[in-house]
Parts: sequence; C-alpha cells; structure tokens
Amino acid sequence: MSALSRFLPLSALLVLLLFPLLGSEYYVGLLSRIIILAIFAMSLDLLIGYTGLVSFGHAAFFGIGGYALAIAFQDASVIHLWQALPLSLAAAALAALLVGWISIRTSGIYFIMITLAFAQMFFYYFFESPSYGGDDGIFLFLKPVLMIGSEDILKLEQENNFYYFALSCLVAGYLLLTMILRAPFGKVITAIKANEHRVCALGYSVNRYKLVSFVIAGTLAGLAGFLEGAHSGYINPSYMSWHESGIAIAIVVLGGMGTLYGPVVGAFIVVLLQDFLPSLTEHWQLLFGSIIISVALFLPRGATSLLPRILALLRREKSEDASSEEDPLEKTDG
Amino acid sequence: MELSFYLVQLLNAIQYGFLLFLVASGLTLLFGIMGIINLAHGSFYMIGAYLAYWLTGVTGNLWLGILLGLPIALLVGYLVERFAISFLYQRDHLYQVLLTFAMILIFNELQQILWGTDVHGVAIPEILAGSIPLTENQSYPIYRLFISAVCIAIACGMSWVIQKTRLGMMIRAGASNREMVQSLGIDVNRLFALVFSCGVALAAFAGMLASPVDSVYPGMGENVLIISFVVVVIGGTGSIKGAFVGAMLIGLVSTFGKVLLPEMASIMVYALMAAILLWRPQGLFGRAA
Amino acid sequence: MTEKNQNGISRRDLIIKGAVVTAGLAASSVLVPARFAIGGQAKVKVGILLPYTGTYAKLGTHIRDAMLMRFAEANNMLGGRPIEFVDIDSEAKPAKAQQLTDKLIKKENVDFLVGPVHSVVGMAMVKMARGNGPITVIPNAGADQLTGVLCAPNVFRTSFSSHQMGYPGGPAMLEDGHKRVVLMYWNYGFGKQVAAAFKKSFLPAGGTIVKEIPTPFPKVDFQAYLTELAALKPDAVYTFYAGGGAVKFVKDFAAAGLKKSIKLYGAGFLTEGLGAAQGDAAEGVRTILHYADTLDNPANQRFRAAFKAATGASADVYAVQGYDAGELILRGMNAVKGDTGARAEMIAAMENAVIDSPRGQLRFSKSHNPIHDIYLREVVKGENRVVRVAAKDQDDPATGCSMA
Amino acid sequence: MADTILRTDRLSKSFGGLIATNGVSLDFERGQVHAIIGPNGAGKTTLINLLSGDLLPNDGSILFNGKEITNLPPNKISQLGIGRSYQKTNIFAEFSCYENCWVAAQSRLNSSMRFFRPASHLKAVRERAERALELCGLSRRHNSRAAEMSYGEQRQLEIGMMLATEPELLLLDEPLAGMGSEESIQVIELLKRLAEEHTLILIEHDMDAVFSIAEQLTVMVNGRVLATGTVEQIRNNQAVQEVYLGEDEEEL
Repeated sequence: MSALSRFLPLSALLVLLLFPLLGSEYYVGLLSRIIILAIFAMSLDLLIGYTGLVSFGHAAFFGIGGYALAIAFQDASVIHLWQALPLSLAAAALAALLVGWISIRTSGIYFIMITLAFAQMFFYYFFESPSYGGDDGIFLFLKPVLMIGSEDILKLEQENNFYYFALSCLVAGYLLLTMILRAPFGKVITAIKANEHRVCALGYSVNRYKLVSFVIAGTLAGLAGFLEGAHSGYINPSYMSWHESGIAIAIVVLGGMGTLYGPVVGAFIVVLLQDFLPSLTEHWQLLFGSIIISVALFLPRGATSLLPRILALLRREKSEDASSEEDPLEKTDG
Repeated sequence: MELSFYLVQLLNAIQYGFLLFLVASGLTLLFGIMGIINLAHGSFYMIGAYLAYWLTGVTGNLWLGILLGLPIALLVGYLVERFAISFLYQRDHLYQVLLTFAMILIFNELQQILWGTDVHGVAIPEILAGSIPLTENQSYPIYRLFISAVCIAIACGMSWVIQKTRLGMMIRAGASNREMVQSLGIDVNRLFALVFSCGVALAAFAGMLASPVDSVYPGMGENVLIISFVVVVIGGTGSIKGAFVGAMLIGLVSTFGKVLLPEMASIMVYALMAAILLWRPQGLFGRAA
Repeated sequence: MTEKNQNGISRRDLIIKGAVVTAGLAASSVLVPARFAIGGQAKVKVGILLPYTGTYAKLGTHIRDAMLMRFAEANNMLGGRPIEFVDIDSEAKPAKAQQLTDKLIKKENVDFLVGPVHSVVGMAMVKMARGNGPITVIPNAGADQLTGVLCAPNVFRTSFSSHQMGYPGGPAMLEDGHKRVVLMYWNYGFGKQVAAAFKKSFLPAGGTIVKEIPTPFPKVDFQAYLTELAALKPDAVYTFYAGGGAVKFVKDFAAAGLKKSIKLYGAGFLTEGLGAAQGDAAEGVRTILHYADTLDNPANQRFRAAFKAATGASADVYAVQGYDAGELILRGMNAVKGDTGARAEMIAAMENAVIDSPRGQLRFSKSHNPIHDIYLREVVKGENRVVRVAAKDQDDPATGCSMA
Repeated sequence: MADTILRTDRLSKSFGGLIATNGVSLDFERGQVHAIIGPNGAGKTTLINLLSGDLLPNDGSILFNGKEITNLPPNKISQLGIGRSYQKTNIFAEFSCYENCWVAAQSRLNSSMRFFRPASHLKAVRERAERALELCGLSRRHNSRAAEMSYGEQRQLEIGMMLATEPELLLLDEPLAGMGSEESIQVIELLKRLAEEHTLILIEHDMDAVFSIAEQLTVMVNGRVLATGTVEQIRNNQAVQEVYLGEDEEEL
C-alpha cells in the first residue's frame, strides 16, 4: 500500500511530464488550465481540509493575483517574471492578511459568510471601479519573461513551455504544503480542525495559526491567479465571483479534501466534466449539479477516497486466493 | 434636495427592508433551527415567482395563483428535505454549502425546461392597482404598501408562533439543544421536515408576492440570495428579530447609499456586514458561540 | 497594439493552421495555399459559442435558430460544401470564455466562429481569434472595443456597437423637444459606453444632462433612483436596461407615476421582445434600435413568417442579427466557392457585402461593424412601431482600430 | 501562612439570570491536592472553567503565583503553567494516541510557527510527549487511533495531554467520570503519582477516591462555598453533613 501510494503520484507526474510530447496543443492548453485550477483548489484545501476553515470567498485572492499582474504591467513593454510574480504573491498575501485578520474572529456560518462578503467587496470594487477596466477587465498582450542576459529562458508564449512552468508551480506548491503540514505548524492546524477548543486549552493562540494558514492559502491562490492572468492574457472581475468560489469548493470536495492530491484530481474531474457534459445535452448543468449532490451525499471524502477501497478490494481477492490472514484494512473501516 | 425627498427615500428604504425580511426570514429559520445553510434559498424565491406567473396565467388571478402555488412550494421543500438535506444534519456546513450550491444549478435548469428562457411579468390585481400621490410628480403604488402590510403580518405571525405556540416551543428548544428535543419525545425528523418545507414556502411566497413588482426571469434568485444572507448574518442566525432589524438596516444603508454615495452603493452593504461582525462576531442578536 | 499581439503568435501556429496572417489584405492572396485538393466536399466547420443557460439564454437560442434557418434556406451548403456545426454553451461566463474559445479554435479547428452574446465573453473570444484565427462573426456582443481596439480583418459584427445604441439617441430626443435629460444606465462596460455615446451627440447639439445615474449591474432595485429622478424633474430620461432589468424598470417607472411628467427613452433593449411582460407600463416608451418588429419591408415580413414557422417563437432583433450572421458567412463562402483557404478574397467579399436584411440595408464599415439605419420606435398597443428613422446609415467611429 | 499558588477573590459568573458561581474566594496551596465537591449544579465545573479561562467571570479576580490572570484567554493561562482536563472527553479523535500528546507537548515550543523542518525531528517535543504517554500509562497504545481506544484509555489520554504541557497546576474535571472500577483504580494511582510533583485541583463525585487522595476539600452548594478546609475539618462540619447526608446521600 505505501509502496503503491508513493508510486501513484510519481507515475501521475511522469504522465503529466510526457503529455506535451503526445497531446495536441489544445489539450496541452486545457491541461495548463487544469493545473492552474489544481493549485487554486489545493490552496483552498489547506483551509477547508486541514485548518477547518470553510472559506466561501477564496476566488478573491485568485483574482487579486491576476489583477496585480494585469494592473502593474498592462502598459509595460516587457514583463519581468522576477518582478511580476512576487508582486502578485505579495498582493494576494496582503489581501489575505487583511481579510483573514477580520474573518478568523468569527466561526461557522459567520466565517463562511464574512469571507463571501469580502470577496463580493473585491468583486464589486473591480466591477464598478472605473480605474481597472470595470467589468471589461484588463488585457495583457505579453507573457512574463525571465531574462538571462538578453535571452528569455522561459519563452512562455509557447504553450508547451507555459505548461511546464505551470506544472513546476504545481509541484512546488505541493511540496511546500507537504513540508508545512509535516512541520510543527502543520500539526497545529490539523489539530485545530479536529478540536479547536482543545488546541486553545493546550496553550496555542489558535487565531494566529488560523490567520497564517489563511495567508498561506491566499498567497497560493494568488499564484494560481497570476498563472491564469499570464496564460490567458485577460483578467476580469468574473474570476472573483462567488460562483468561482463555489466551484472551488466543489473541486476540493469532489477530489477529496484533507489530502493534497485530492484537489488536483478534483480539478481534472470538474474541468473534464464541464468539457464533456455539454456535448450530451443542452441542460448539462442538471447532470453536473446531480453529480456534485451525489458526491456531497454519498462520497464525502471525494473521488480519491475510492482508491484505497479499490486497492483493498484487489488485495482481498489476492489474499483470498492465498487463503489469508486478517485484512488490516478491515479494522480501520470500522 | 428637500425634506420630502428624504422622506420618500425613507419609505423606499423601509419597503425594501420589508421585502428583504420576507426572503431572509425563511433563511434564518432554517439556519437557526436546523443549522442548515441553504444557498438554494434564492432558487426557491425564483420558483415562487415562476409559480405565480404560471398559475396566475392559468387561473387569471394572482390570489388563486398564490393559493395553488403554496402547496406546491411546500411539497418541493418536503422532497428536497427528505431526499437531500436530511442526510446532512450531522455533517459539516461545508457539505450543506456544496449541496445547496449544486441545487442552484439544478433548479436553474429545471426552471428553463419548465418555463423557458423568456422574461415575464405578472399583472397587479385590479383592487390594488392604483397608487397614492406622494410628491407633485411621484406617486406610490398601493401594491407596494400591501406588500409591506403582509410583511408586518408575517413578522408578527412568526414571532407569535415562536413565542407562544407548542410548535414554537419545540422550535426554540431544537435551536438551542437538539438532544433535549429528542429526549422530550418529539420526532425531530418530522419537525425538521416541517420547518424546512415552511422555510421553502416562505421563500417561494416572497417570490410570488414580489412577482408583480419584480419581473420574472431566469437567474432572478441569485439577485436576492446573497443579500438575504447578509441580512441573516447581520441580525444573527436564527433570530427573527435579528432578521427584521438586519433587513431594515440593509434597506436603509442600501437606499441611502445609492443616493448619497452612489459609487460605493454595492460595496456598502458588505462593508456594513464586515463591520458588524468585527464588532459582534455572532451578529446583532445571535447567541454567542 | 496589433504589433504587440503578433509577439504572441509563434511560427508554428501559422504552419499548423495553414492560414495566413492578413496583415495587408492585398498582398496576401499570393500566399493562399491550394488546400482543397480533395475537392469541394470537405465539410465546413462552423463553431457556435452562445449562451443557452442563464440570463442570456433566450438571446443565444434565437440567434442560433435564426442562423441555422438561414443556412437551411441555402440547403445547408456553404459555397458548395456541407456544414458541420460545433455548438457550445458559453453560459455567458467570462471566466470560461478562454477555455471554450480555445476548444473551438484549437481542438475543433473551426473555419467560422459565431458568437457571443455577452460583451466580456466577446473580448476574450476576439482576443484569441483575431489575426490568424477563424473568420469570426459576432451576432450580438456590443462592446465598442470588438470592432475598435480589438478589430481585425477576420472579425465581423452583424449586431451593433454600444456607440450605435447611444449616439443616435441625442438628436432624436432633441428633435422631440427634450432638452433637460437624465441619463440612467446599468453601471457596467456596455452601459457606460452607451451613456458616453449619447452625451457625445446630445451635449454639442445643445442638450443638458441634468444628472447621470449609473445603477449597479445587474441589480433591479430602482426605487431609490426613481425617487431621485422624480426630484430632479427633467424633461425626459435616456436609459440603458435589458432583460429582467428592463421589465422591472419600465414597470416601476410607470408605477411611480412618472410617465405623466417625464418621457422615457432608451436603447432598444428597454422594450425589445418584452411587450408581454411589461404590458401597459411600456405604452408610449420611445427607444432607438436598428430594428423594429413592424418594419415594413418584404425581407422582414418573409423573415418573421419563416422564423415563426421554424421555431414557434416571434422573431426579435437578436434573431435578425443571427440571420444576418448566417447570410454574411454565406456571402463569404459563395464568393470563394467554398475555398476557405482563399481567406483574403473571402474577407473582401464579406467586407463589401450589402445585405438586404430584415432590418433594412446592412453594410459594413472598414472596421467590420454594421452600418445601418437606426429607428426611433414607440410602443403602441404592445408593439414597437417605427416613429421615424433616427439616424440614416449610422456608422461607428471604430476608436483605436488600425483598419479604419 | 502556606505558599498560595492560586487565589480567587469574590469570583462570580452568571448566565442570564442564573448565578452559577457566586462570590467564590478560595486559596489553593502549592503542592496540595484540593478537591471540590458538591451536588450537581453546584457550580464546580463553572469554577474550573473560570480558572482555565474557558469562561470569563462577571466579577472578582484570579491570581496565579501572585499574578493577575482574571481575563486572560485559555491559551495564555495554559502557557503560564495551568493545565486542565475535561469532564467530557476532549481529545483529537482522529489522531493517534502519540500524536495527541505530541500536539500538546509541542505547545511548549517558543513558537510552533515553524514551517520547514518535519515536526518529528524535534527531539525535545518527542521526549516530552513520550514521557507524558508513559506517565498516563498509555505507552503501549502509542500508535492507536484515539477514537478506537476504550473510554477509560481516552480518559487517561485526556490527562496525558495535559501532562505533556508540563503544567505546574492541574485542573481535573471529574477524571473518573464514567469509568469502571478497574479503570478507576488505575487513574487514582496515576493521580497519586502526579500529586507528588504537582498541585492538583480536582472535581470528583467518587467520594472514596476524593478521600483517598485529597488533602484539602471545598464544598460548593448553589454556586457558593459552603465550607473549605482539611479533609478532617470537612468531615466534621455540621453544615456539610446536612447538605450531603440530608439531600444527596447517594452521592456519597
């Protein structure tokens, strides 16, 4: 099992690495979008799945990451990655700090709603403010470059290069979160999700940990927004709408919250469903909604929770052949 | 601007507040009693409006339309509770958010399949069709006053039910302590199914009542959804009084915001909510967690 | 700006597409590759990106149905080649526009791209299609930029620009004798552009804007603004609202008793196709639009009858725009006899097309925006009846367009 | 005058109209086991909650080692060296036994805002967690998921977590609640061991247990202190006998 669970992500990564050699440009672009969404969903999972904070306004930080890029560089003749990326991250982090500082004092439905309220404020600010393009949004006609001497070593305007850039961001984000979760900080936030009151009684100032978690998640969402802005060259307020926050929650839960690969799988599922279902019927949202509802009702740990069960089934067949000892997984099920 | 201008705006604000209360009261009921976050509340509002449009068309009379529509709304609520919501009482709010979010998608499609994509209007019934002159060139439709009156009646009715009746006693007990209600020998399942159906019916009723002054169009529920959540959260979930005060506050802030600070009008209600939660994290009349 | 965009296009794209960047139209015909050796029977792919869910669903359906009707009238042949449709629901969601456009262009390799309804979706779409993408026909989205800064040889519009929804309103109202006017509109891109265009003609001709009242989009709580309007006591008000907002506005306006003292004008969407929902409240409201149901020309009568027969619904301006989009594509394909490789000739043919549309004569400007008459209409007995032509051959300034 | 570790002065708390704790003034001495007894609803748990910061008093003050802690939040109070266990088992059910103690032990790091090194590399924390596990007698359940352990073991873990924070003063809210006699004996032994090095404030209904370990006793009735003193003094107190023997005999 542990050998397999190590093997699976690596082989998935290998497939992703080799994909551009086989797939057409369209699918490479589609995959880049999925990866961007995966980073976004992963950041939300840090809140929902690990810290126990159900944020319903996470799209705001995604949008801010994109807007920071677009606003600062809309008239620039060159976009240096080393300027643009830190700027986007900083903007998202700052926004998350501000929103988080106020929001984490509340809990339950109030937290859900106050994060929504902040996202709506950002949405309307960009939607109605005359300075940043209003609902028309902002175009970017250039891709960020990373110059070594006079040579751009990234060449992001090529779909394949962008894809690898996004993929490395995903891997970096994944590793970063894995590390954080293993570190003392990670232990504390998972404990907060399990039993906030007890964590406080043990002497932790819970709100500080929640806030830091919120800021990390917001920053990572900003990274995803930055990538989206750079990829599509077009950013507009609809990226911040509450629908997008809702879809992000759906991605996390569909894939499986509380695991880092869950949101990645979820991003694949949701994008591919949205790509495929409309070809079945004009009323495809009926199907899409039904799928989400079924998952919420019957598969609360998401699609990835099926994997251990399938593996267990396979094993059982094997072990029955060998007329076996007790199945170790049997116990944990009860 | 003269004083009369501000008085008329005050009237607008209060009237808007009443409408908001009508929608938000069902929402706060569901949350306060059942602990359910219902994002599909706006969809039920929309369903109400479409039912009113449809049944008024069939019967030729809004009152008959509402009378026939209400049982349908109750039934919809009952089915939704039995087949979806009832599975989620023990779960995290997250799943309620997700499930009811998906329901928005489903109800939007159903609306489109059943009633098409056109924009519709519902005529105001003859007896209430007139209007009362307010200023030299503006008058106030009687039907809007009628809506306000109905809202007051509902507010009074709800607080009477909750304060004075046995059902209200169960509801109050259920809100504070679910186990206790169960130990009193009350069938919580039935109580919750009833409450949810009533919540849905209230939202639908708001949609029906508002249909002659609003227009009936796809996606109309989403325009009221977020704002009614703001109302509920400001007032404190589960508090009818809170919903009323919250609705009035939002009515005032949004109406006078539009007049005095038009650039900030959309942001202001959310800023108000953030400020109130910063001051009182459980809302104005909410119980401290 | 065009030059900037070229940076984003790699050599490889050009080779894959077998298409030509039509920087200079005249020179390009030399480069046309002889692509259709197989003969004329390969299918022409028409990608459709329109909303079939959400607020704009009706617009999307009418546009599509009317366009398909036009193709059907031509036996579903374009320049001798059969048509294959790739129809995608845009949901009118800007956040998904890139992905869906990408799908049509890169995956489906469509020859023609028709859509969308929503202006912001349109911007995302046109940004990707302009230059070496498929021939694009916009059947509704009205943002000025689409045939302004974003204009491109391969992008056409059969609907209108925001400018054309505001500019003719000024003189029309002055001619009706309204000098003190309040502007009210949904505060978003399109609304703002309509208002700006209105002021451009109204102010120099001697009109006074008493106040501009932008209201939040897409909200429909107008009561506070109507009270403000009443207190301002203008001669008339010029508005931009559409769909549910338009129904609500017209009804609220009437219910507040304002019709007696303030004349209501607006861009045509205020009353277009909404007669049943608005009822008596709309009587007497005057709007400007490039179409009216009651237009008395043979093309219109034939079209309305055919649309009713084909779909069961009454035609409206959106259907007309879709019908003309079909017509425009037919003109282009017939001119090159189905050789989509002959891009320059096709574009030239489309650019020079003079269409006998249900709306009257339709031509195209250098920036590929429609040039058509704008009518002043008044609602009488639930019908939008033409009062007079408000602007003959209304053009668009195509601000920022390098082709104009 | 003995060495006072914790002092409350006219401490009061009411919920709505109900006064749960009414002007409680008590001194707790260092190194002693001080039990608080009284009938249900006497306000014992409320008192503990006030001491641990879970509730804020309406009136009065609390001094810990001479320092005012009245309005401090629970985490600050814990950091000062007051640990508490709960009446209702309050553990991280999905964590292993060891991880429960780990999180508790880690709270004594200067800061747990550490993002880069795996937590398992922190030697000091590991040792503290293991010591706590050993003290509460759960070493052999090291890797068991807390939710799967028996009720008695969960109660032991509850105490273990408190110990992992290495407190000076322990607040124990009915540590024996719901335990079988076998398990009770184990926990009483544990409490006795703890008493050697810590100050204990204990709420307990099991009078045999109370009399076997407590040195000081306080009796509360209706939110007030009825009597306080050594075990002997309380045994002989007339008022206590009336309350206890008269009304709540079964409790004894």
